[in-house]
Amino acid sequence: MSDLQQFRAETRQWLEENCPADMRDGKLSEDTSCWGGRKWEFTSEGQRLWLERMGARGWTVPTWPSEYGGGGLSKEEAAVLKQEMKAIGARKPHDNFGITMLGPALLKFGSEAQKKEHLPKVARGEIRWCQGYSEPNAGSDLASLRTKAEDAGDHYVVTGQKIWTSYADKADWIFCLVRTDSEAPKHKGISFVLFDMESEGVSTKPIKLISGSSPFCETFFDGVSVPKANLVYEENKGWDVAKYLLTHEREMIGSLFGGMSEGRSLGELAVKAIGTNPLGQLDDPLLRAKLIETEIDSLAFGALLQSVSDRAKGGESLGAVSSVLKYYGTELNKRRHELKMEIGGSDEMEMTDNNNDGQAARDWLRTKGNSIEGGTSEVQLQIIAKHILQMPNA
Amino acid sequence: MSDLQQFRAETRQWLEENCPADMRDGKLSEDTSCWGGRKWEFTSEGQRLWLERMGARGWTVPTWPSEYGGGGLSKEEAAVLKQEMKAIGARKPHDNFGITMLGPALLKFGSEAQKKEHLPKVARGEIRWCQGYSEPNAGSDLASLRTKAEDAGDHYVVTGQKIWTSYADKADWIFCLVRTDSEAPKHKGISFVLFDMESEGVSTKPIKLISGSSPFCETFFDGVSVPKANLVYEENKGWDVAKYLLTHEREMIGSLFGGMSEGRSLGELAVKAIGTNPLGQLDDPLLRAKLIETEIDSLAFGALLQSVSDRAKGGESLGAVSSVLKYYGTELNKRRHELKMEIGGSDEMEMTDNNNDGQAARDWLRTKGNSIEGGTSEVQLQIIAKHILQMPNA
Amino acid sequence: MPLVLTEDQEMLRESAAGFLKDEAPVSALRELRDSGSEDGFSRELWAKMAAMGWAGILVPEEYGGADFGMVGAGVVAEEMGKQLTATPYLSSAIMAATALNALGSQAQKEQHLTKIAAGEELFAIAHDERGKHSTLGVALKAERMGNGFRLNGAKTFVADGHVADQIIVSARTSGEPGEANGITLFLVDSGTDGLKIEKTAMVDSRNAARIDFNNAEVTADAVLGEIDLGADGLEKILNAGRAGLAAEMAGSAAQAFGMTLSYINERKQFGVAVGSFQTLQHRSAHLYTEIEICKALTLKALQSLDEGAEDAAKLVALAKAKATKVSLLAAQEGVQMHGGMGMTDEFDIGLYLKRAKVAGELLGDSSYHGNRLAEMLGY
Amino acid sequence: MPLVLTEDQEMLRESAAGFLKDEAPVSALRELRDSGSEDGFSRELWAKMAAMGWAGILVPEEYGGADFGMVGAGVVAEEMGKQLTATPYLSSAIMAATALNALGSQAQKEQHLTKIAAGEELFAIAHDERGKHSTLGVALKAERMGNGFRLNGAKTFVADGHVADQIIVSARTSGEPGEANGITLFLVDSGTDGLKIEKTAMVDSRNAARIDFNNAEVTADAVLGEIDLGADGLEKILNAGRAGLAAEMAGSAAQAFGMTLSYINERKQFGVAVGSFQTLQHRSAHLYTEIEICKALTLKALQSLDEGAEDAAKLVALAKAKATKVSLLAAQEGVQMHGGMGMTDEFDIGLYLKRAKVAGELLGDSSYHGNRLAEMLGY
Repeated sequence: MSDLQQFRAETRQWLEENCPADMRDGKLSEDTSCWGGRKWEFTSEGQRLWLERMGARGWTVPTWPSEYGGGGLSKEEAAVLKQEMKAIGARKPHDNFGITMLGPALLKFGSEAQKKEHLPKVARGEIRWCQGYSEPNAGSDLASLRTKAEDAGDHYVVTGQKIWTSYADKADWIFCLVRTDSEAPKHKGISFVLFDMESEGVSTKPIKLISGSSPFCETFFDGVSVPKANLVYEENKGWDVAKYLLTHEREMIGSLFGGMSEGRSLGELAVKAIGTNPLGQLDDPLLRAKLIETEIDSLAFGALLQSVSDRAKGGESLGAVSSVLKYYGTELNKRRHELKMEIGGSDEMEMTDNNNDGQAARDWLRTKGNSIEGGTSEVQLQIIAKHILQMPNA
Repeated sequence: MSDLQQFRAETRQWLEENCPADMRDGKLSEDTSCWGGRKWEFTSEGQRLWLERMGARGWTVPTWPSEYGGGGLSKEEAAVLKQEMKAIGARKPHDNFGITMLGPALLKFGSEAQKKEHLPKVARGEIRWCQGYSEPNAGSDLASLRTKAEDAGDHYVVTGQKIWTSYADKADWIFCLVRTDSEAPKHKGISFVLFDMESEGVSTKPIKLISGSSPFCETFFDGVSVPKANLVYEENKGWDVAKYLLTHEREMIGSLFGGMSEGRSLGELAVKAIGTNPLGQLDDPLLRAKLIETEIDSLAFGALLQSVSDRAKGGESLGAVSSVLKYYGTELNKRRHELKMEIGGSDEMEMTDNNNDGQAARDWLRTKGNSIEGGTSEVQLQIIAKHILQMPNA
Repeated sequence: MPLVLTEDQEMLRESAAGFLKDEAPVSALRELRDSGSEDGFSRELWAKMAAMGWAGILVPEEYGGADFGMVGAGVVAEEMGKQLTATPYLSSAIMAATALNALGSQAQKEQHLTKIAAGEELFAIAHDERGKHSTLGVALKAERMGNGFRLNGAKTFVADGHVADQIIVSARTSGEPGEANGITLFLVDSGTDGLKIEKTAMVDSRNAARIDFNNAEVTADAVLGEIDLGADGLEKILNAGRAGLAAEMAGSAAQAFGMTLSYINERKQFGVAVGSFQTLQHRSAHLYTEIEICKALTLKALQSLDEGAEDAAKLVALAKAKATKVSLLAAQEGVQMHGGMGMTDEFDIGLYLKRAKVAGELLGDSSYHGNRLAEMLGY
Repeated sequence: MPLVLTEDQEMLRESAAGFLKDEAPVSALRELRDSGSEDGFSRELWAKMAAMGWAGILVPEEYGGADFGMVGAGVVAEEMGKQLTATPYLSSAIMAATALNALGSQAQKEQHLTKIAAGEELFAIAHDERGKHSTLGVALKAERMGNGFRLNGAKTFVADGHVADQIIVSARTSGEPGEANGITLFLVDSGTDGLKIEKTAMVDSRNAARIDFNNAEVTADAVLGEIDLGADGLEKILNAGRAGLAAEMAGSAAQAFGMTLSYINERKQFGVAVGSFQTLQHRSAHLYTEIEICKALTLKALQSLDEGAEDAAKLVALAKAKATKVSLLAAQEGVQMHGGMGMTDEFDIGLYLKRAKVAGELLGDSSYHGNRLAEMLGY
């Protein structure tokens, strides 16, 4: 038996023994996730146990080095773990911006002390992180940020305002872009700092979205004291960290839509809702045409995702290709949800109890943000034109 | 009987007596037109007679004043004439850039002498005109033209090169934009002049298009002498004349597509070529969907054309609305021809005798120029954004 | 007829625009939504509109109406669309008035038209029975019972259903769903025994209801038009609604575009106005063109109804199909061009998106009318 | 299998790219066109390609082929697409080889595969009978006559029909057009009595022919595969062709885009490079994305054929549908972005437009494959 086979056998057994029954329902949505942190209220004892057990092994972050609380697994082992979890319908034990965003940043740019300090807490779900990038009136022009961090000897004094901070009202710590040099041109003079959301001078205000939910906040900093030890990488070089993470984020968002081509096709949904004509075709030829056009693009996009992923596995560096995925994936997702609404018709437009409180409509509305957050579609196209196609500046 | 009724009766009778039999086949295409001029070879005695008789009454240009060879008709009378001609399937007796372009320019900007000199010849089809606007490497940037007219006392000496001159090789005279002040900023310093294509120093070279035909030429001027009497309007103010004509041209091109919504629908063509399924629907549901989407847009655009035309009749000045018509009409026409090709499939792609030498394919290719000539679609959109929507400059 | 408004119609537009801007701006819809208004519209405001002649905009003068025709009705609908005004206008003033004008007996007209014009009686058209609209897909059963009928079945997506005093119900007295023959229209008092009316909150915060009919009994007087032969009348009612709705949507599209344009022309990014970016300029110019087309087409459809033109049904289908697409495009582009702000409930553009989707579905979406058009055109 | 080329396939691509750029650039197609070449391709060039192993790219090694599989065949097709190279590659090397591999008797294989690999025998697939492609729409009649068959009917849009030595003909031995059962494939010598082969100049200047069958008699040996049961084999042949063509079109699209990009980046207007206009940048970026998707999808379809994957037919339909749309979009955008120059025969972009339209139609356009896909997906 190869090492990997043995690992698989052991993993399977461990999961069988340790994954609580109610964590095996295969649910992977944002709503059913465990986000962890100081304020987290577990939805069940099973959810608590599952985080505790997986966190203890570092399997919440399987490929992080074990000295930082990670699982220390190889890519192949991590893939096996994922497969075995999927096989029993295990939920992810833990979702956290600390896992998806801060971790990669610290692993690449953080000091040894910072890694030791922050990563294990992320792994065990003790600290929930949020991201402080966007500012009012900046929008896609991230680098024009105005939140300033003034040098006060051993610490900075941070003053300013962020917007679109995901769940800032529920997070414990923030990783944040601040301006440390107001003279320097836009991209220079920015630093990447970490601080506790319970620091004096921090306040948050949830933003109500068109979908009715409030996953984002406005976040205000009024003279927040941030120890210099919490500066990641070098002063005025925060843009490098941010850029690295942005690319990372775009790939993530893009590949989120990779799952699109799986599961029930739009056509199946439509046949169920609308029925077929005597020729066996969906009984609305124009809707059928729209569906198949979109399904063609979805399935075709799936091939690109696979190709990019396989090239990445082959060691190819992707760079601006993440913008290709982000752009197309989010636009496609918007089209798919428009069509889902059309399939359901007025039934899906009701916001009533017997309609799951209009979840389909809320999802539809939510997709409109996909092509705005993490860099608008327009910004992605600009990146492709500039960095891949090398088209001339205006 | 009202005056208009009497006019109708008389017109009907005159047409009945004077329109030759072979000019009553209802053909209105570019190919069957009589373009007139010194080099014109009539395709039949009927064509010759028809031009002669209509020209003598000024009914080739019914609304021009009779002192300039026009018919001197009111708008209402001209409409009656058109209806009566249509009723017997009469061809237009005469097509000429002199009618559509030069005439309006001279009527608005020309001196009395110029009108007396040139307009009657246009009316009688004695002189065929061409338009010298575009230059190589200028494209949509018309005003960057470099053909220069140097002042030589009582005449200019014109040197330079034009491109996209319609049928320059068959025309007798040209109306032409030239630069009379090379110091002035682009739009200033341009003049509008007329000259004989038989002048020394003029040569033409047809451009072969992707459709295989050569309706355009490159035209070269090598020290052509142009009397100053042939300057229209004022020196260095030619751009005003050109702008007026461009708007005029765009409306014309846009309304060319007004006829689209009439005649056989794409759907009818498709049913004939492809047949229907047992439900009576076109036996290609996806093609059917594309057809109806395009027909909806065509018919809807027809309403806008009518609305613009009715507003114009009410005395409203249209201005940049011509760009709206030009943009949408030409883009729509491209879509329609793509679909016509799809309906016919490979049959339409043959360039053989039994396929009218591939006329459908040639027409399809020709439409690609619609959204380029007379100002590209991109230029029209820019005009709409700037002049109608008043969006800020970059 | 020239495709322009007459002077009277132009005056009507101006007075409607002014009134709605003052009395029923978008903030009024927000208030209805956020206060959890049970009615879903303001009765006080509706009384004012009735006083201005809008409730009776299609009611003949002999019944106290303004008799402004469909073009006039569309002009007001378009202005309401701009402000997303929530009123029973489409159901009562347009569709019910059309129904009674076209099909009502002398008694029915006398009983209801005056009240409609006065804004005193509210109507709803209960027609759809599932999530997708269908003109002939009527299944709700009406069985003869003595001198009257007994209704059994369920209706959905009934605009203003839960506030209506009277409900016009399409029912099947013979034949099968999908067949024209066998459809009968009934005028049913909403207090009739056997009706269960449930308000359904829609994503656009406008009124709709599901209505169950459980052995609801009506007399023969309740029949509107002729028994079994209701399809033509039904089509008339629906077409008036579709054209009015297209006008509303054209108005919403124009307004959504206008507010987007103002936003991008003012908002700065990378040091310049966002509206100076060429891509947004071209997309705006395209959208403007589509909206102009939509407005012209809608007017043509309204005119054709007033003229009783032969191609009226075709033009109405065209107008509803086009308005559905254009208003959605305007709202989608609006949200995207607003950027993150477009995703917040604080900005109005999201409300236009929601209304575009619901209004698009109401009385048939672009696929539905596209399919019908292809059929009318013989393919 | 990872969705990337293997090292061997990568090498094949490089050698193909280099060879074609030198020996068969776009100007070669122009020359064939302008000289009025009767063959429509260069036999000398084809011999060179055969020597490089391309004619036998799908032929097993025992018959002298390179046996490179569909991925390899697609790699070469993609490079040919870039240069618009006119060769009998699709008909002979891809479709005919696939036919003989899958259906040929030992005798048929021995007789033809070696010659195909050597580039000595040219094939054509005579299948379509009207302007629109249809897999099962076979009407051409094959009646039993003694030990053989008599063929009557007409084929159209037969690529390389007038230069082919052998013609694979789909015929109906029973059943009705549209039915799978009753289709039989025949291998017919082009010199057979009763064949009338007429070259049809196509708008893309590539080879095609109409072929009339007037009592053309063939022996039972001419049957390729089984009588009446030819539909599956036919589908295989067509799918190989469709995937190969999709690869060709992906190449054409990439090249058309590349030359457009170079043009707009160099050409100046209003004092700046046209390629600096934001609208053109965004449209270019979108087009680039579509082309990348098209390339990935095509490779996936080719791989699935090599693997005999269950979803191969679906992936091929997808790839042909997508490639048809993307290559047309690339050519349309190309012409528009070239401005007036794009309309002249002097520039190459127009040739890509013509090829995109014809290749899009060949073996089924995007509507055809879209309809098939919807059926495969159960709606």
